[in-house]
Amino acid sequence: MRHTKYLSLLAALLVLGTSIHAAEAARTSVKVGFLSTLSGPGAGLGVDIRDGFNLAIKHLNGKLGGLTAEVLIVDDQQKPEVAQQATEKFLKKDKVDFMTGIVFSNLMLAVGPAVFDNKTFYISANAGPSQYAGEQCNPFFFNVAWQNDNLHEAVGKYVQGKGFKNVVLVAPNYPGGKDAMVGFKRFYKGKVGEEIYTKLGQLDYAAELAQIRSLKPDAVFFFLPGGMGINFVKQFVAAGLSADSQLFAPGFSADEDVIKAVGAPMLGMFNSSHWAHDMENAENKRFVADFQKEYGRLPSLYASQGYDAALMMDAGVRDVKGKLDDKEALRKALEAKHFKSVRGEFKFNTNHYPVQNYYLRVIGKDAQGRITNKTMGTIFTNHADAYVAQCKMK
Amino acid sequence: MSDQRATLLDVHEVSKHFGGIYALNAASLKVEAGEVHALIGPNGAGKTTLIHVLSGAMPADAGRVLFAGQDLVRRPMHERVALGLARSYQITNIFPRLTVLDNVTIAVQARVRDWGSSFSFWKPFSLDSAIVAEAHDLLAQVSLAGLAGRRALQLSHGEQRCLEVALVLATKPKLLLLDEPMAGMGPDESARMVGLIEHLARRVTVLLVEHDMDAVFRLADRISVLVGGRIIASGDPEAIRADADVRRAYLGDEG
Amino acid sequence: MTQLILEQALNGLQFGLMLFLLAAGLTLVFGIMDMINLAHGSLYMVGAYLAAAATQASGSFIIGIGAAMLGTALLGVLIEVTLLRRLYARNHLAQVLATFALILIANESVRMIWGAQPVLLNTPDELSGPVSLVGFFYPAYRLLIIGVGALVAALLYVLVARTRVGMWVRAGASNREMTEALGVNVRLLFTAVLAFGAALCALAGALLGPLLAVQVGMGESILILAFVVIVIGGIGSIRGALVGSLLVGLVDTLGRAALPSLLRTFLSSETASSLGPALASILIYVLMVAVLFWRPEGLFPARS
Amino acid sequence: MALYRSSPGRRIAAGVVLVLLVLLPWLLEILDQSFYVSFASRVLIFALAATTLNLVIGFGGMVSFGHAAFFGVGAYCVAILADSGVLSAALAWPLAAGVAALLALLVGAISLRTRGVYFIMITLAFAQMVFYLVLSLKSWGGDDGLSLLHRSTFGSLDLKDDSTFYFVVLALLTLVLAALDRLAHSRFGRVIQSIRENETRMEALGYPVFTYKLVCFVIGGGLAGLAGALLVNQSGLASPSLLHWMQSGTLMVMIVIGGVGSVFGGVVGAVLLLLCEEFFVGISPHWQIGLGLVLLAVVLRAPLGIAGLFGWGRNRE
Repeated sequence: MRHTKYLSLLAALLVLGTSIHAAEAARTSVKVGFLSTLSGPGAGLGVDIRDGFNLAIKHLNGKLGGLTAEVLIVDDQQKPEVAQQATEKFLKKDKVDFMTGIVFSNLMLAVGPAVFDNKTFYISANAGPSQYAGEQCNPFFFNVAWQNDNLHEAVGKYVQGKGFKNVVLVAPNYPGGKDAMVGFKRFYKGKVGEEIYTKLGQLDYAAELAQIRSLKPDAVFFFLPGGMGINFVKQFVAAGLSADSQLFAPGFSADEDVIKAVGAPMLGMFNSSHWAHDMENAENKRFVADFQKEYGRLPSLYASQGYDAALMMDAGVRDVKGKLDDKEALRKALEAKHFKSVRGEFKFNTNHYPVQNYYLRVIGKDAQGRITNKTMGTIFTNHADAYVAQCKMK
Repeated sequence: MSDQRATLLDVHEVSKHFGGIYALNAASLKVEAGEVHALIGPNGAGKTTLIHVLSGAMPADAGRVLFAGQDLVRRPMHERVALGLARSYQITNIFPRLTVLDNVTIAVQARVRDWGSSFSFWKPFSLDSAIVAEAHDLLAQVSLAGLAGRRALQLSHGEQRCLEVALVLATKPKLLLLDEPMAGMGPDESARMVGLIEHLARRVTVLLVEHDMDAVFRLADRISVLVGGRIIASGDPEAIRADADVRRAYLGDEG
Repeated sequence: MTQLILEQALNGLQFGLMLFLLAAGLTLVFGIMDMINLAHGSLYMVGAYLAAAATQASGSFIIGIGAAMLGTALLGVLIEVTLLRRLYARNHLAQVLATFALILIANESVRMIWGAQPVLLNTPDELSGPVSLVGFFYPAYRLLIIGVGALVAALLYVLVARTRVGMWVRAGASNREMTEALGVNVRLLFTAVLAFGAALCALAGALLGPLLAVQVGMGESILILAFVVIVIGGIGSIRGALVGSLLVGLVDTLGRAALPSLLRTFLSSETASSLGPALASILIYVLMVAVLFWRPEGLFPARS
Repeated sequence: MALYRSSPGRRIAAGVVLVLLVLLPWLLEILDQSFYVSFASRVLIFALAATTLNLVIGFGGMVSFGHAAFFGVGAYCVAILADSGVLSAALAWPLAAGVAALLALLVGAISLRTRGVYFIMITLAFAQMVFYLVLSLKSWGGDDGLSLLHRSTFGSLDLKDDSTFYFVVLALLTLVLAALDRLAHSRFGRVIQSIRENETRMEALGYPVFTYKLVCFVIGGGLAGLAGALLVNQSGLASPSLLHWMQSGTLMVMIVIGGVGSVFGGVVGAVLLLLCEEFFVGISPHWQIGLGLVLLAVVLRAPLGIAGLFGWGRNRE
């Protein structure tokens, strides 16, 4: 039968094609599996993390801790099953030393178990689910950005302090969205008009906006990363709601990617972040300047997180002198955090999440007339997440 | 002989309408066991509709159909076949892409009760030699014995009609509903079909719908005339030939 | 409360009319040629991309829409002449597969040309604000979409019901062989219908572009809804497509809006808001199965 | 298409391929490519799923556009059972197949009353309902899917071991293929193939056509559920995308590439498609254009054509 002939031919090809990769070099290189959302409405975030990460590698002359950096980049399409398959390949076929890049917490939770089982270090440059901060904390998981709740807690505190009385909350229905609501409410004690959960990836908010209109809140807090936030703000303004309700968001929904797409309607919006492009430290200045030179746009907080993730790996590998197979030593090195973050000082808590400051930013025009974020002040100093007590790190 | 005949099929005031148009309007008809009963009528008289209603392809709107004493009205097609009612189609209806033998074996297999159920998933069919033997026997009866290995679509039109008759016979019917078996045939093929029906008539009751009047008058023991959805006359060929209504309504039109 | 229902109904109307733009072409192609064209959704996607590109290049949304409609219509003709034409005589499985292949090709081509990230299409500045309706504000742009959708629906009705070409189309949908026998060039007619359907797809894509995101895969989810619409309405019937579209648009939007609040009375907010929209989506398919069960030819069957 | 008859040559070829597949894990180990053992399991599982669809479409002549529903439901069954602590494969897998078969019974009983394109659409509609139902249930993971933290257990077999799991999958696939081959030659198989060829004639011959089609549909659905149960064990995730209509389309693509109405069609198609995906994705991210073109060529150029294989596609009166 002809089909069977093809079958055996392909089997032979399979064998040939893969044997080429088989020759494993001695430890002169570090392999990083970079899995991120590079297509669809969440793509902007993944692209920023990737570009930040790549810029760091460039600053490090293509090396991590002195070893040649091999970065394998795969798009997870924001689909759990794609993420999971790609992860399996990273772990079993490519045998990567680090993984990073995932944007969305639901994907993080989907691939986490496999990564940890394989004793591979995951340096999260974004997703910071409460699960991995608390009971499910893991020696192989580090978050170099924040715990999901943190930026929302900061907005909650600010909104509380400003005396708003009736707030409607909008977030996507996924772990990160839930963390956002919980985080906001931890520091905002006033009335919550409604908690509106939208579908992750939703783009048309007509129904939600009609609902908000009928609730007549004095403020609306929304956490909708990437394209979702862009559409929400545009439609919010188009529906005429901005006259009655003040918009608040964490930095995720008010960073350079959203500002660039929405433009003037963003002016005057307050938001929170652990980093800002106008922070005064040498590392940050270099990062922001080179990022603009390289990619022709201002970096977002996502880009800063990607940049820091690479710096963190670099420091870890250097500390263990390239002996990546000594997992215990590498973990200690990573916990020690011997790198200078673009956000300034921070340290890791026992659950491998940062303890750091959170700032208030406002969107305005800068000296060159660009619409961009401006740091206004500090909301939290050395703030830890709320789950660390539940973490019994082995 | 005709005196002792029992009624095999009793069609009582059957109606069927499509939208407001009556294809059958209280049509009544009795077919007696053992006879060849021809159903004639002008185009659009409702002949094929009646065959559809009898075979179960269409439900009747009103009326009653008794077959061998059983009420057929609510029964699905396959149960009617099991009772012994089989039909052929105006347009040849066989399995064109199967072999001639497979055509007949699948038909023989339909009589599930004789050799066990068709819900047999494991046993290879090739072991069912009894079915194959009967299929060969049927092919011989319709003079297709030599063509068993051909695909049905390779047969001539006349051969295909014969194959269809073999399919129908395979179900061992008591009553055969033949819908224009001679349609589209040349004279030679028609003659062959007439011979075949004559041969069949010795064993099976036949209800024949046909336009070929020569064939009808040669084959039929009795004839019913369907006009405008009603049976306007029933009787032996001579009586029908003589019937004034029939001449006016139907034969007259033919000239 | 009434104001909320009114606003949601307007949203449903807006969604329904956009669905209609897609369903109209689909139902005619399906009705006349008995052809399942899964690539119809891809025409919608291509239309949106062309609109975004042309708007960006020319700076005018109107020009963008025009260029998109023209370009997509041409693409439709190209596909029809080179491929679809060879599929009319084939069975549905072949049609499903060939047009499924077209989806793959279209998605990848678009990804090659415009990249994997969504392309932004902004509403024209004049339309980016709200307008005041009786007692409340409604986005001007959505109102425009409703207007355009209603206008197209009316035009299409006149075209199909009153003109000679429309008569051919209706005849073709109810009995193709007969129409051919009457001397109508069905081949040409079908190319024209496909081009017209493609242009409507592009219009929908361009109009929805600013509300959604112009991205790869945007055609697939809406395509299935369009199929639901035409099966509910009756394949080949423009009137059916309109009624089906509005029905699906309203059921989907009102269900999406009302069910979560309804469910919230006895479920947690999080559960309710995930259950609600999904139930609304399920409702659409239940509607379709029910229609097929009781009226197998849809609400307004084109074939007698 | 005539009734299916497998030639001795085809059986020998299948035997040779089987031997090669049995040796594959060792071969991959020698080449230090053990990762591909798991990948091979995945390919064989999709081969199984496609084979069950081939039973429904290729043998039964029912163009179902909702087969993914049964596939996905099987996967979810195992994941849900595992979530509540039931890990035994002997319990979970037959249950998954059973639930899928039950769903197929329900869907089939309603859908098989329609014909042609309406059948395609109504099966699609049911699959979409299942898809949205699963999306809506946060306790089953919603759009994140439900992770399977532990593979099923099967007596003393260690299914966590990729090679062991591979052999279990291979054994099940072989079993199903052998059974399908027997079925194709059995009375039942002849009946459903003849129904595919000429449904009205089969009715007139006295076959309860509806029942036969339904039984065929249910067998196909149930076995698809088994394939789903295996897949969730391989991938560790029951994801809603398994239920999506694009998944139904992909399974159709597999059987058309491999051969509709042939016992090994599903296997050949799944292997070709997944191998191409695996390799061409590395060569060009835009390999799907190539896939689309190949698919078009198969549809348009296949000597008999898919229409040739199915006379029933356009029997509009």
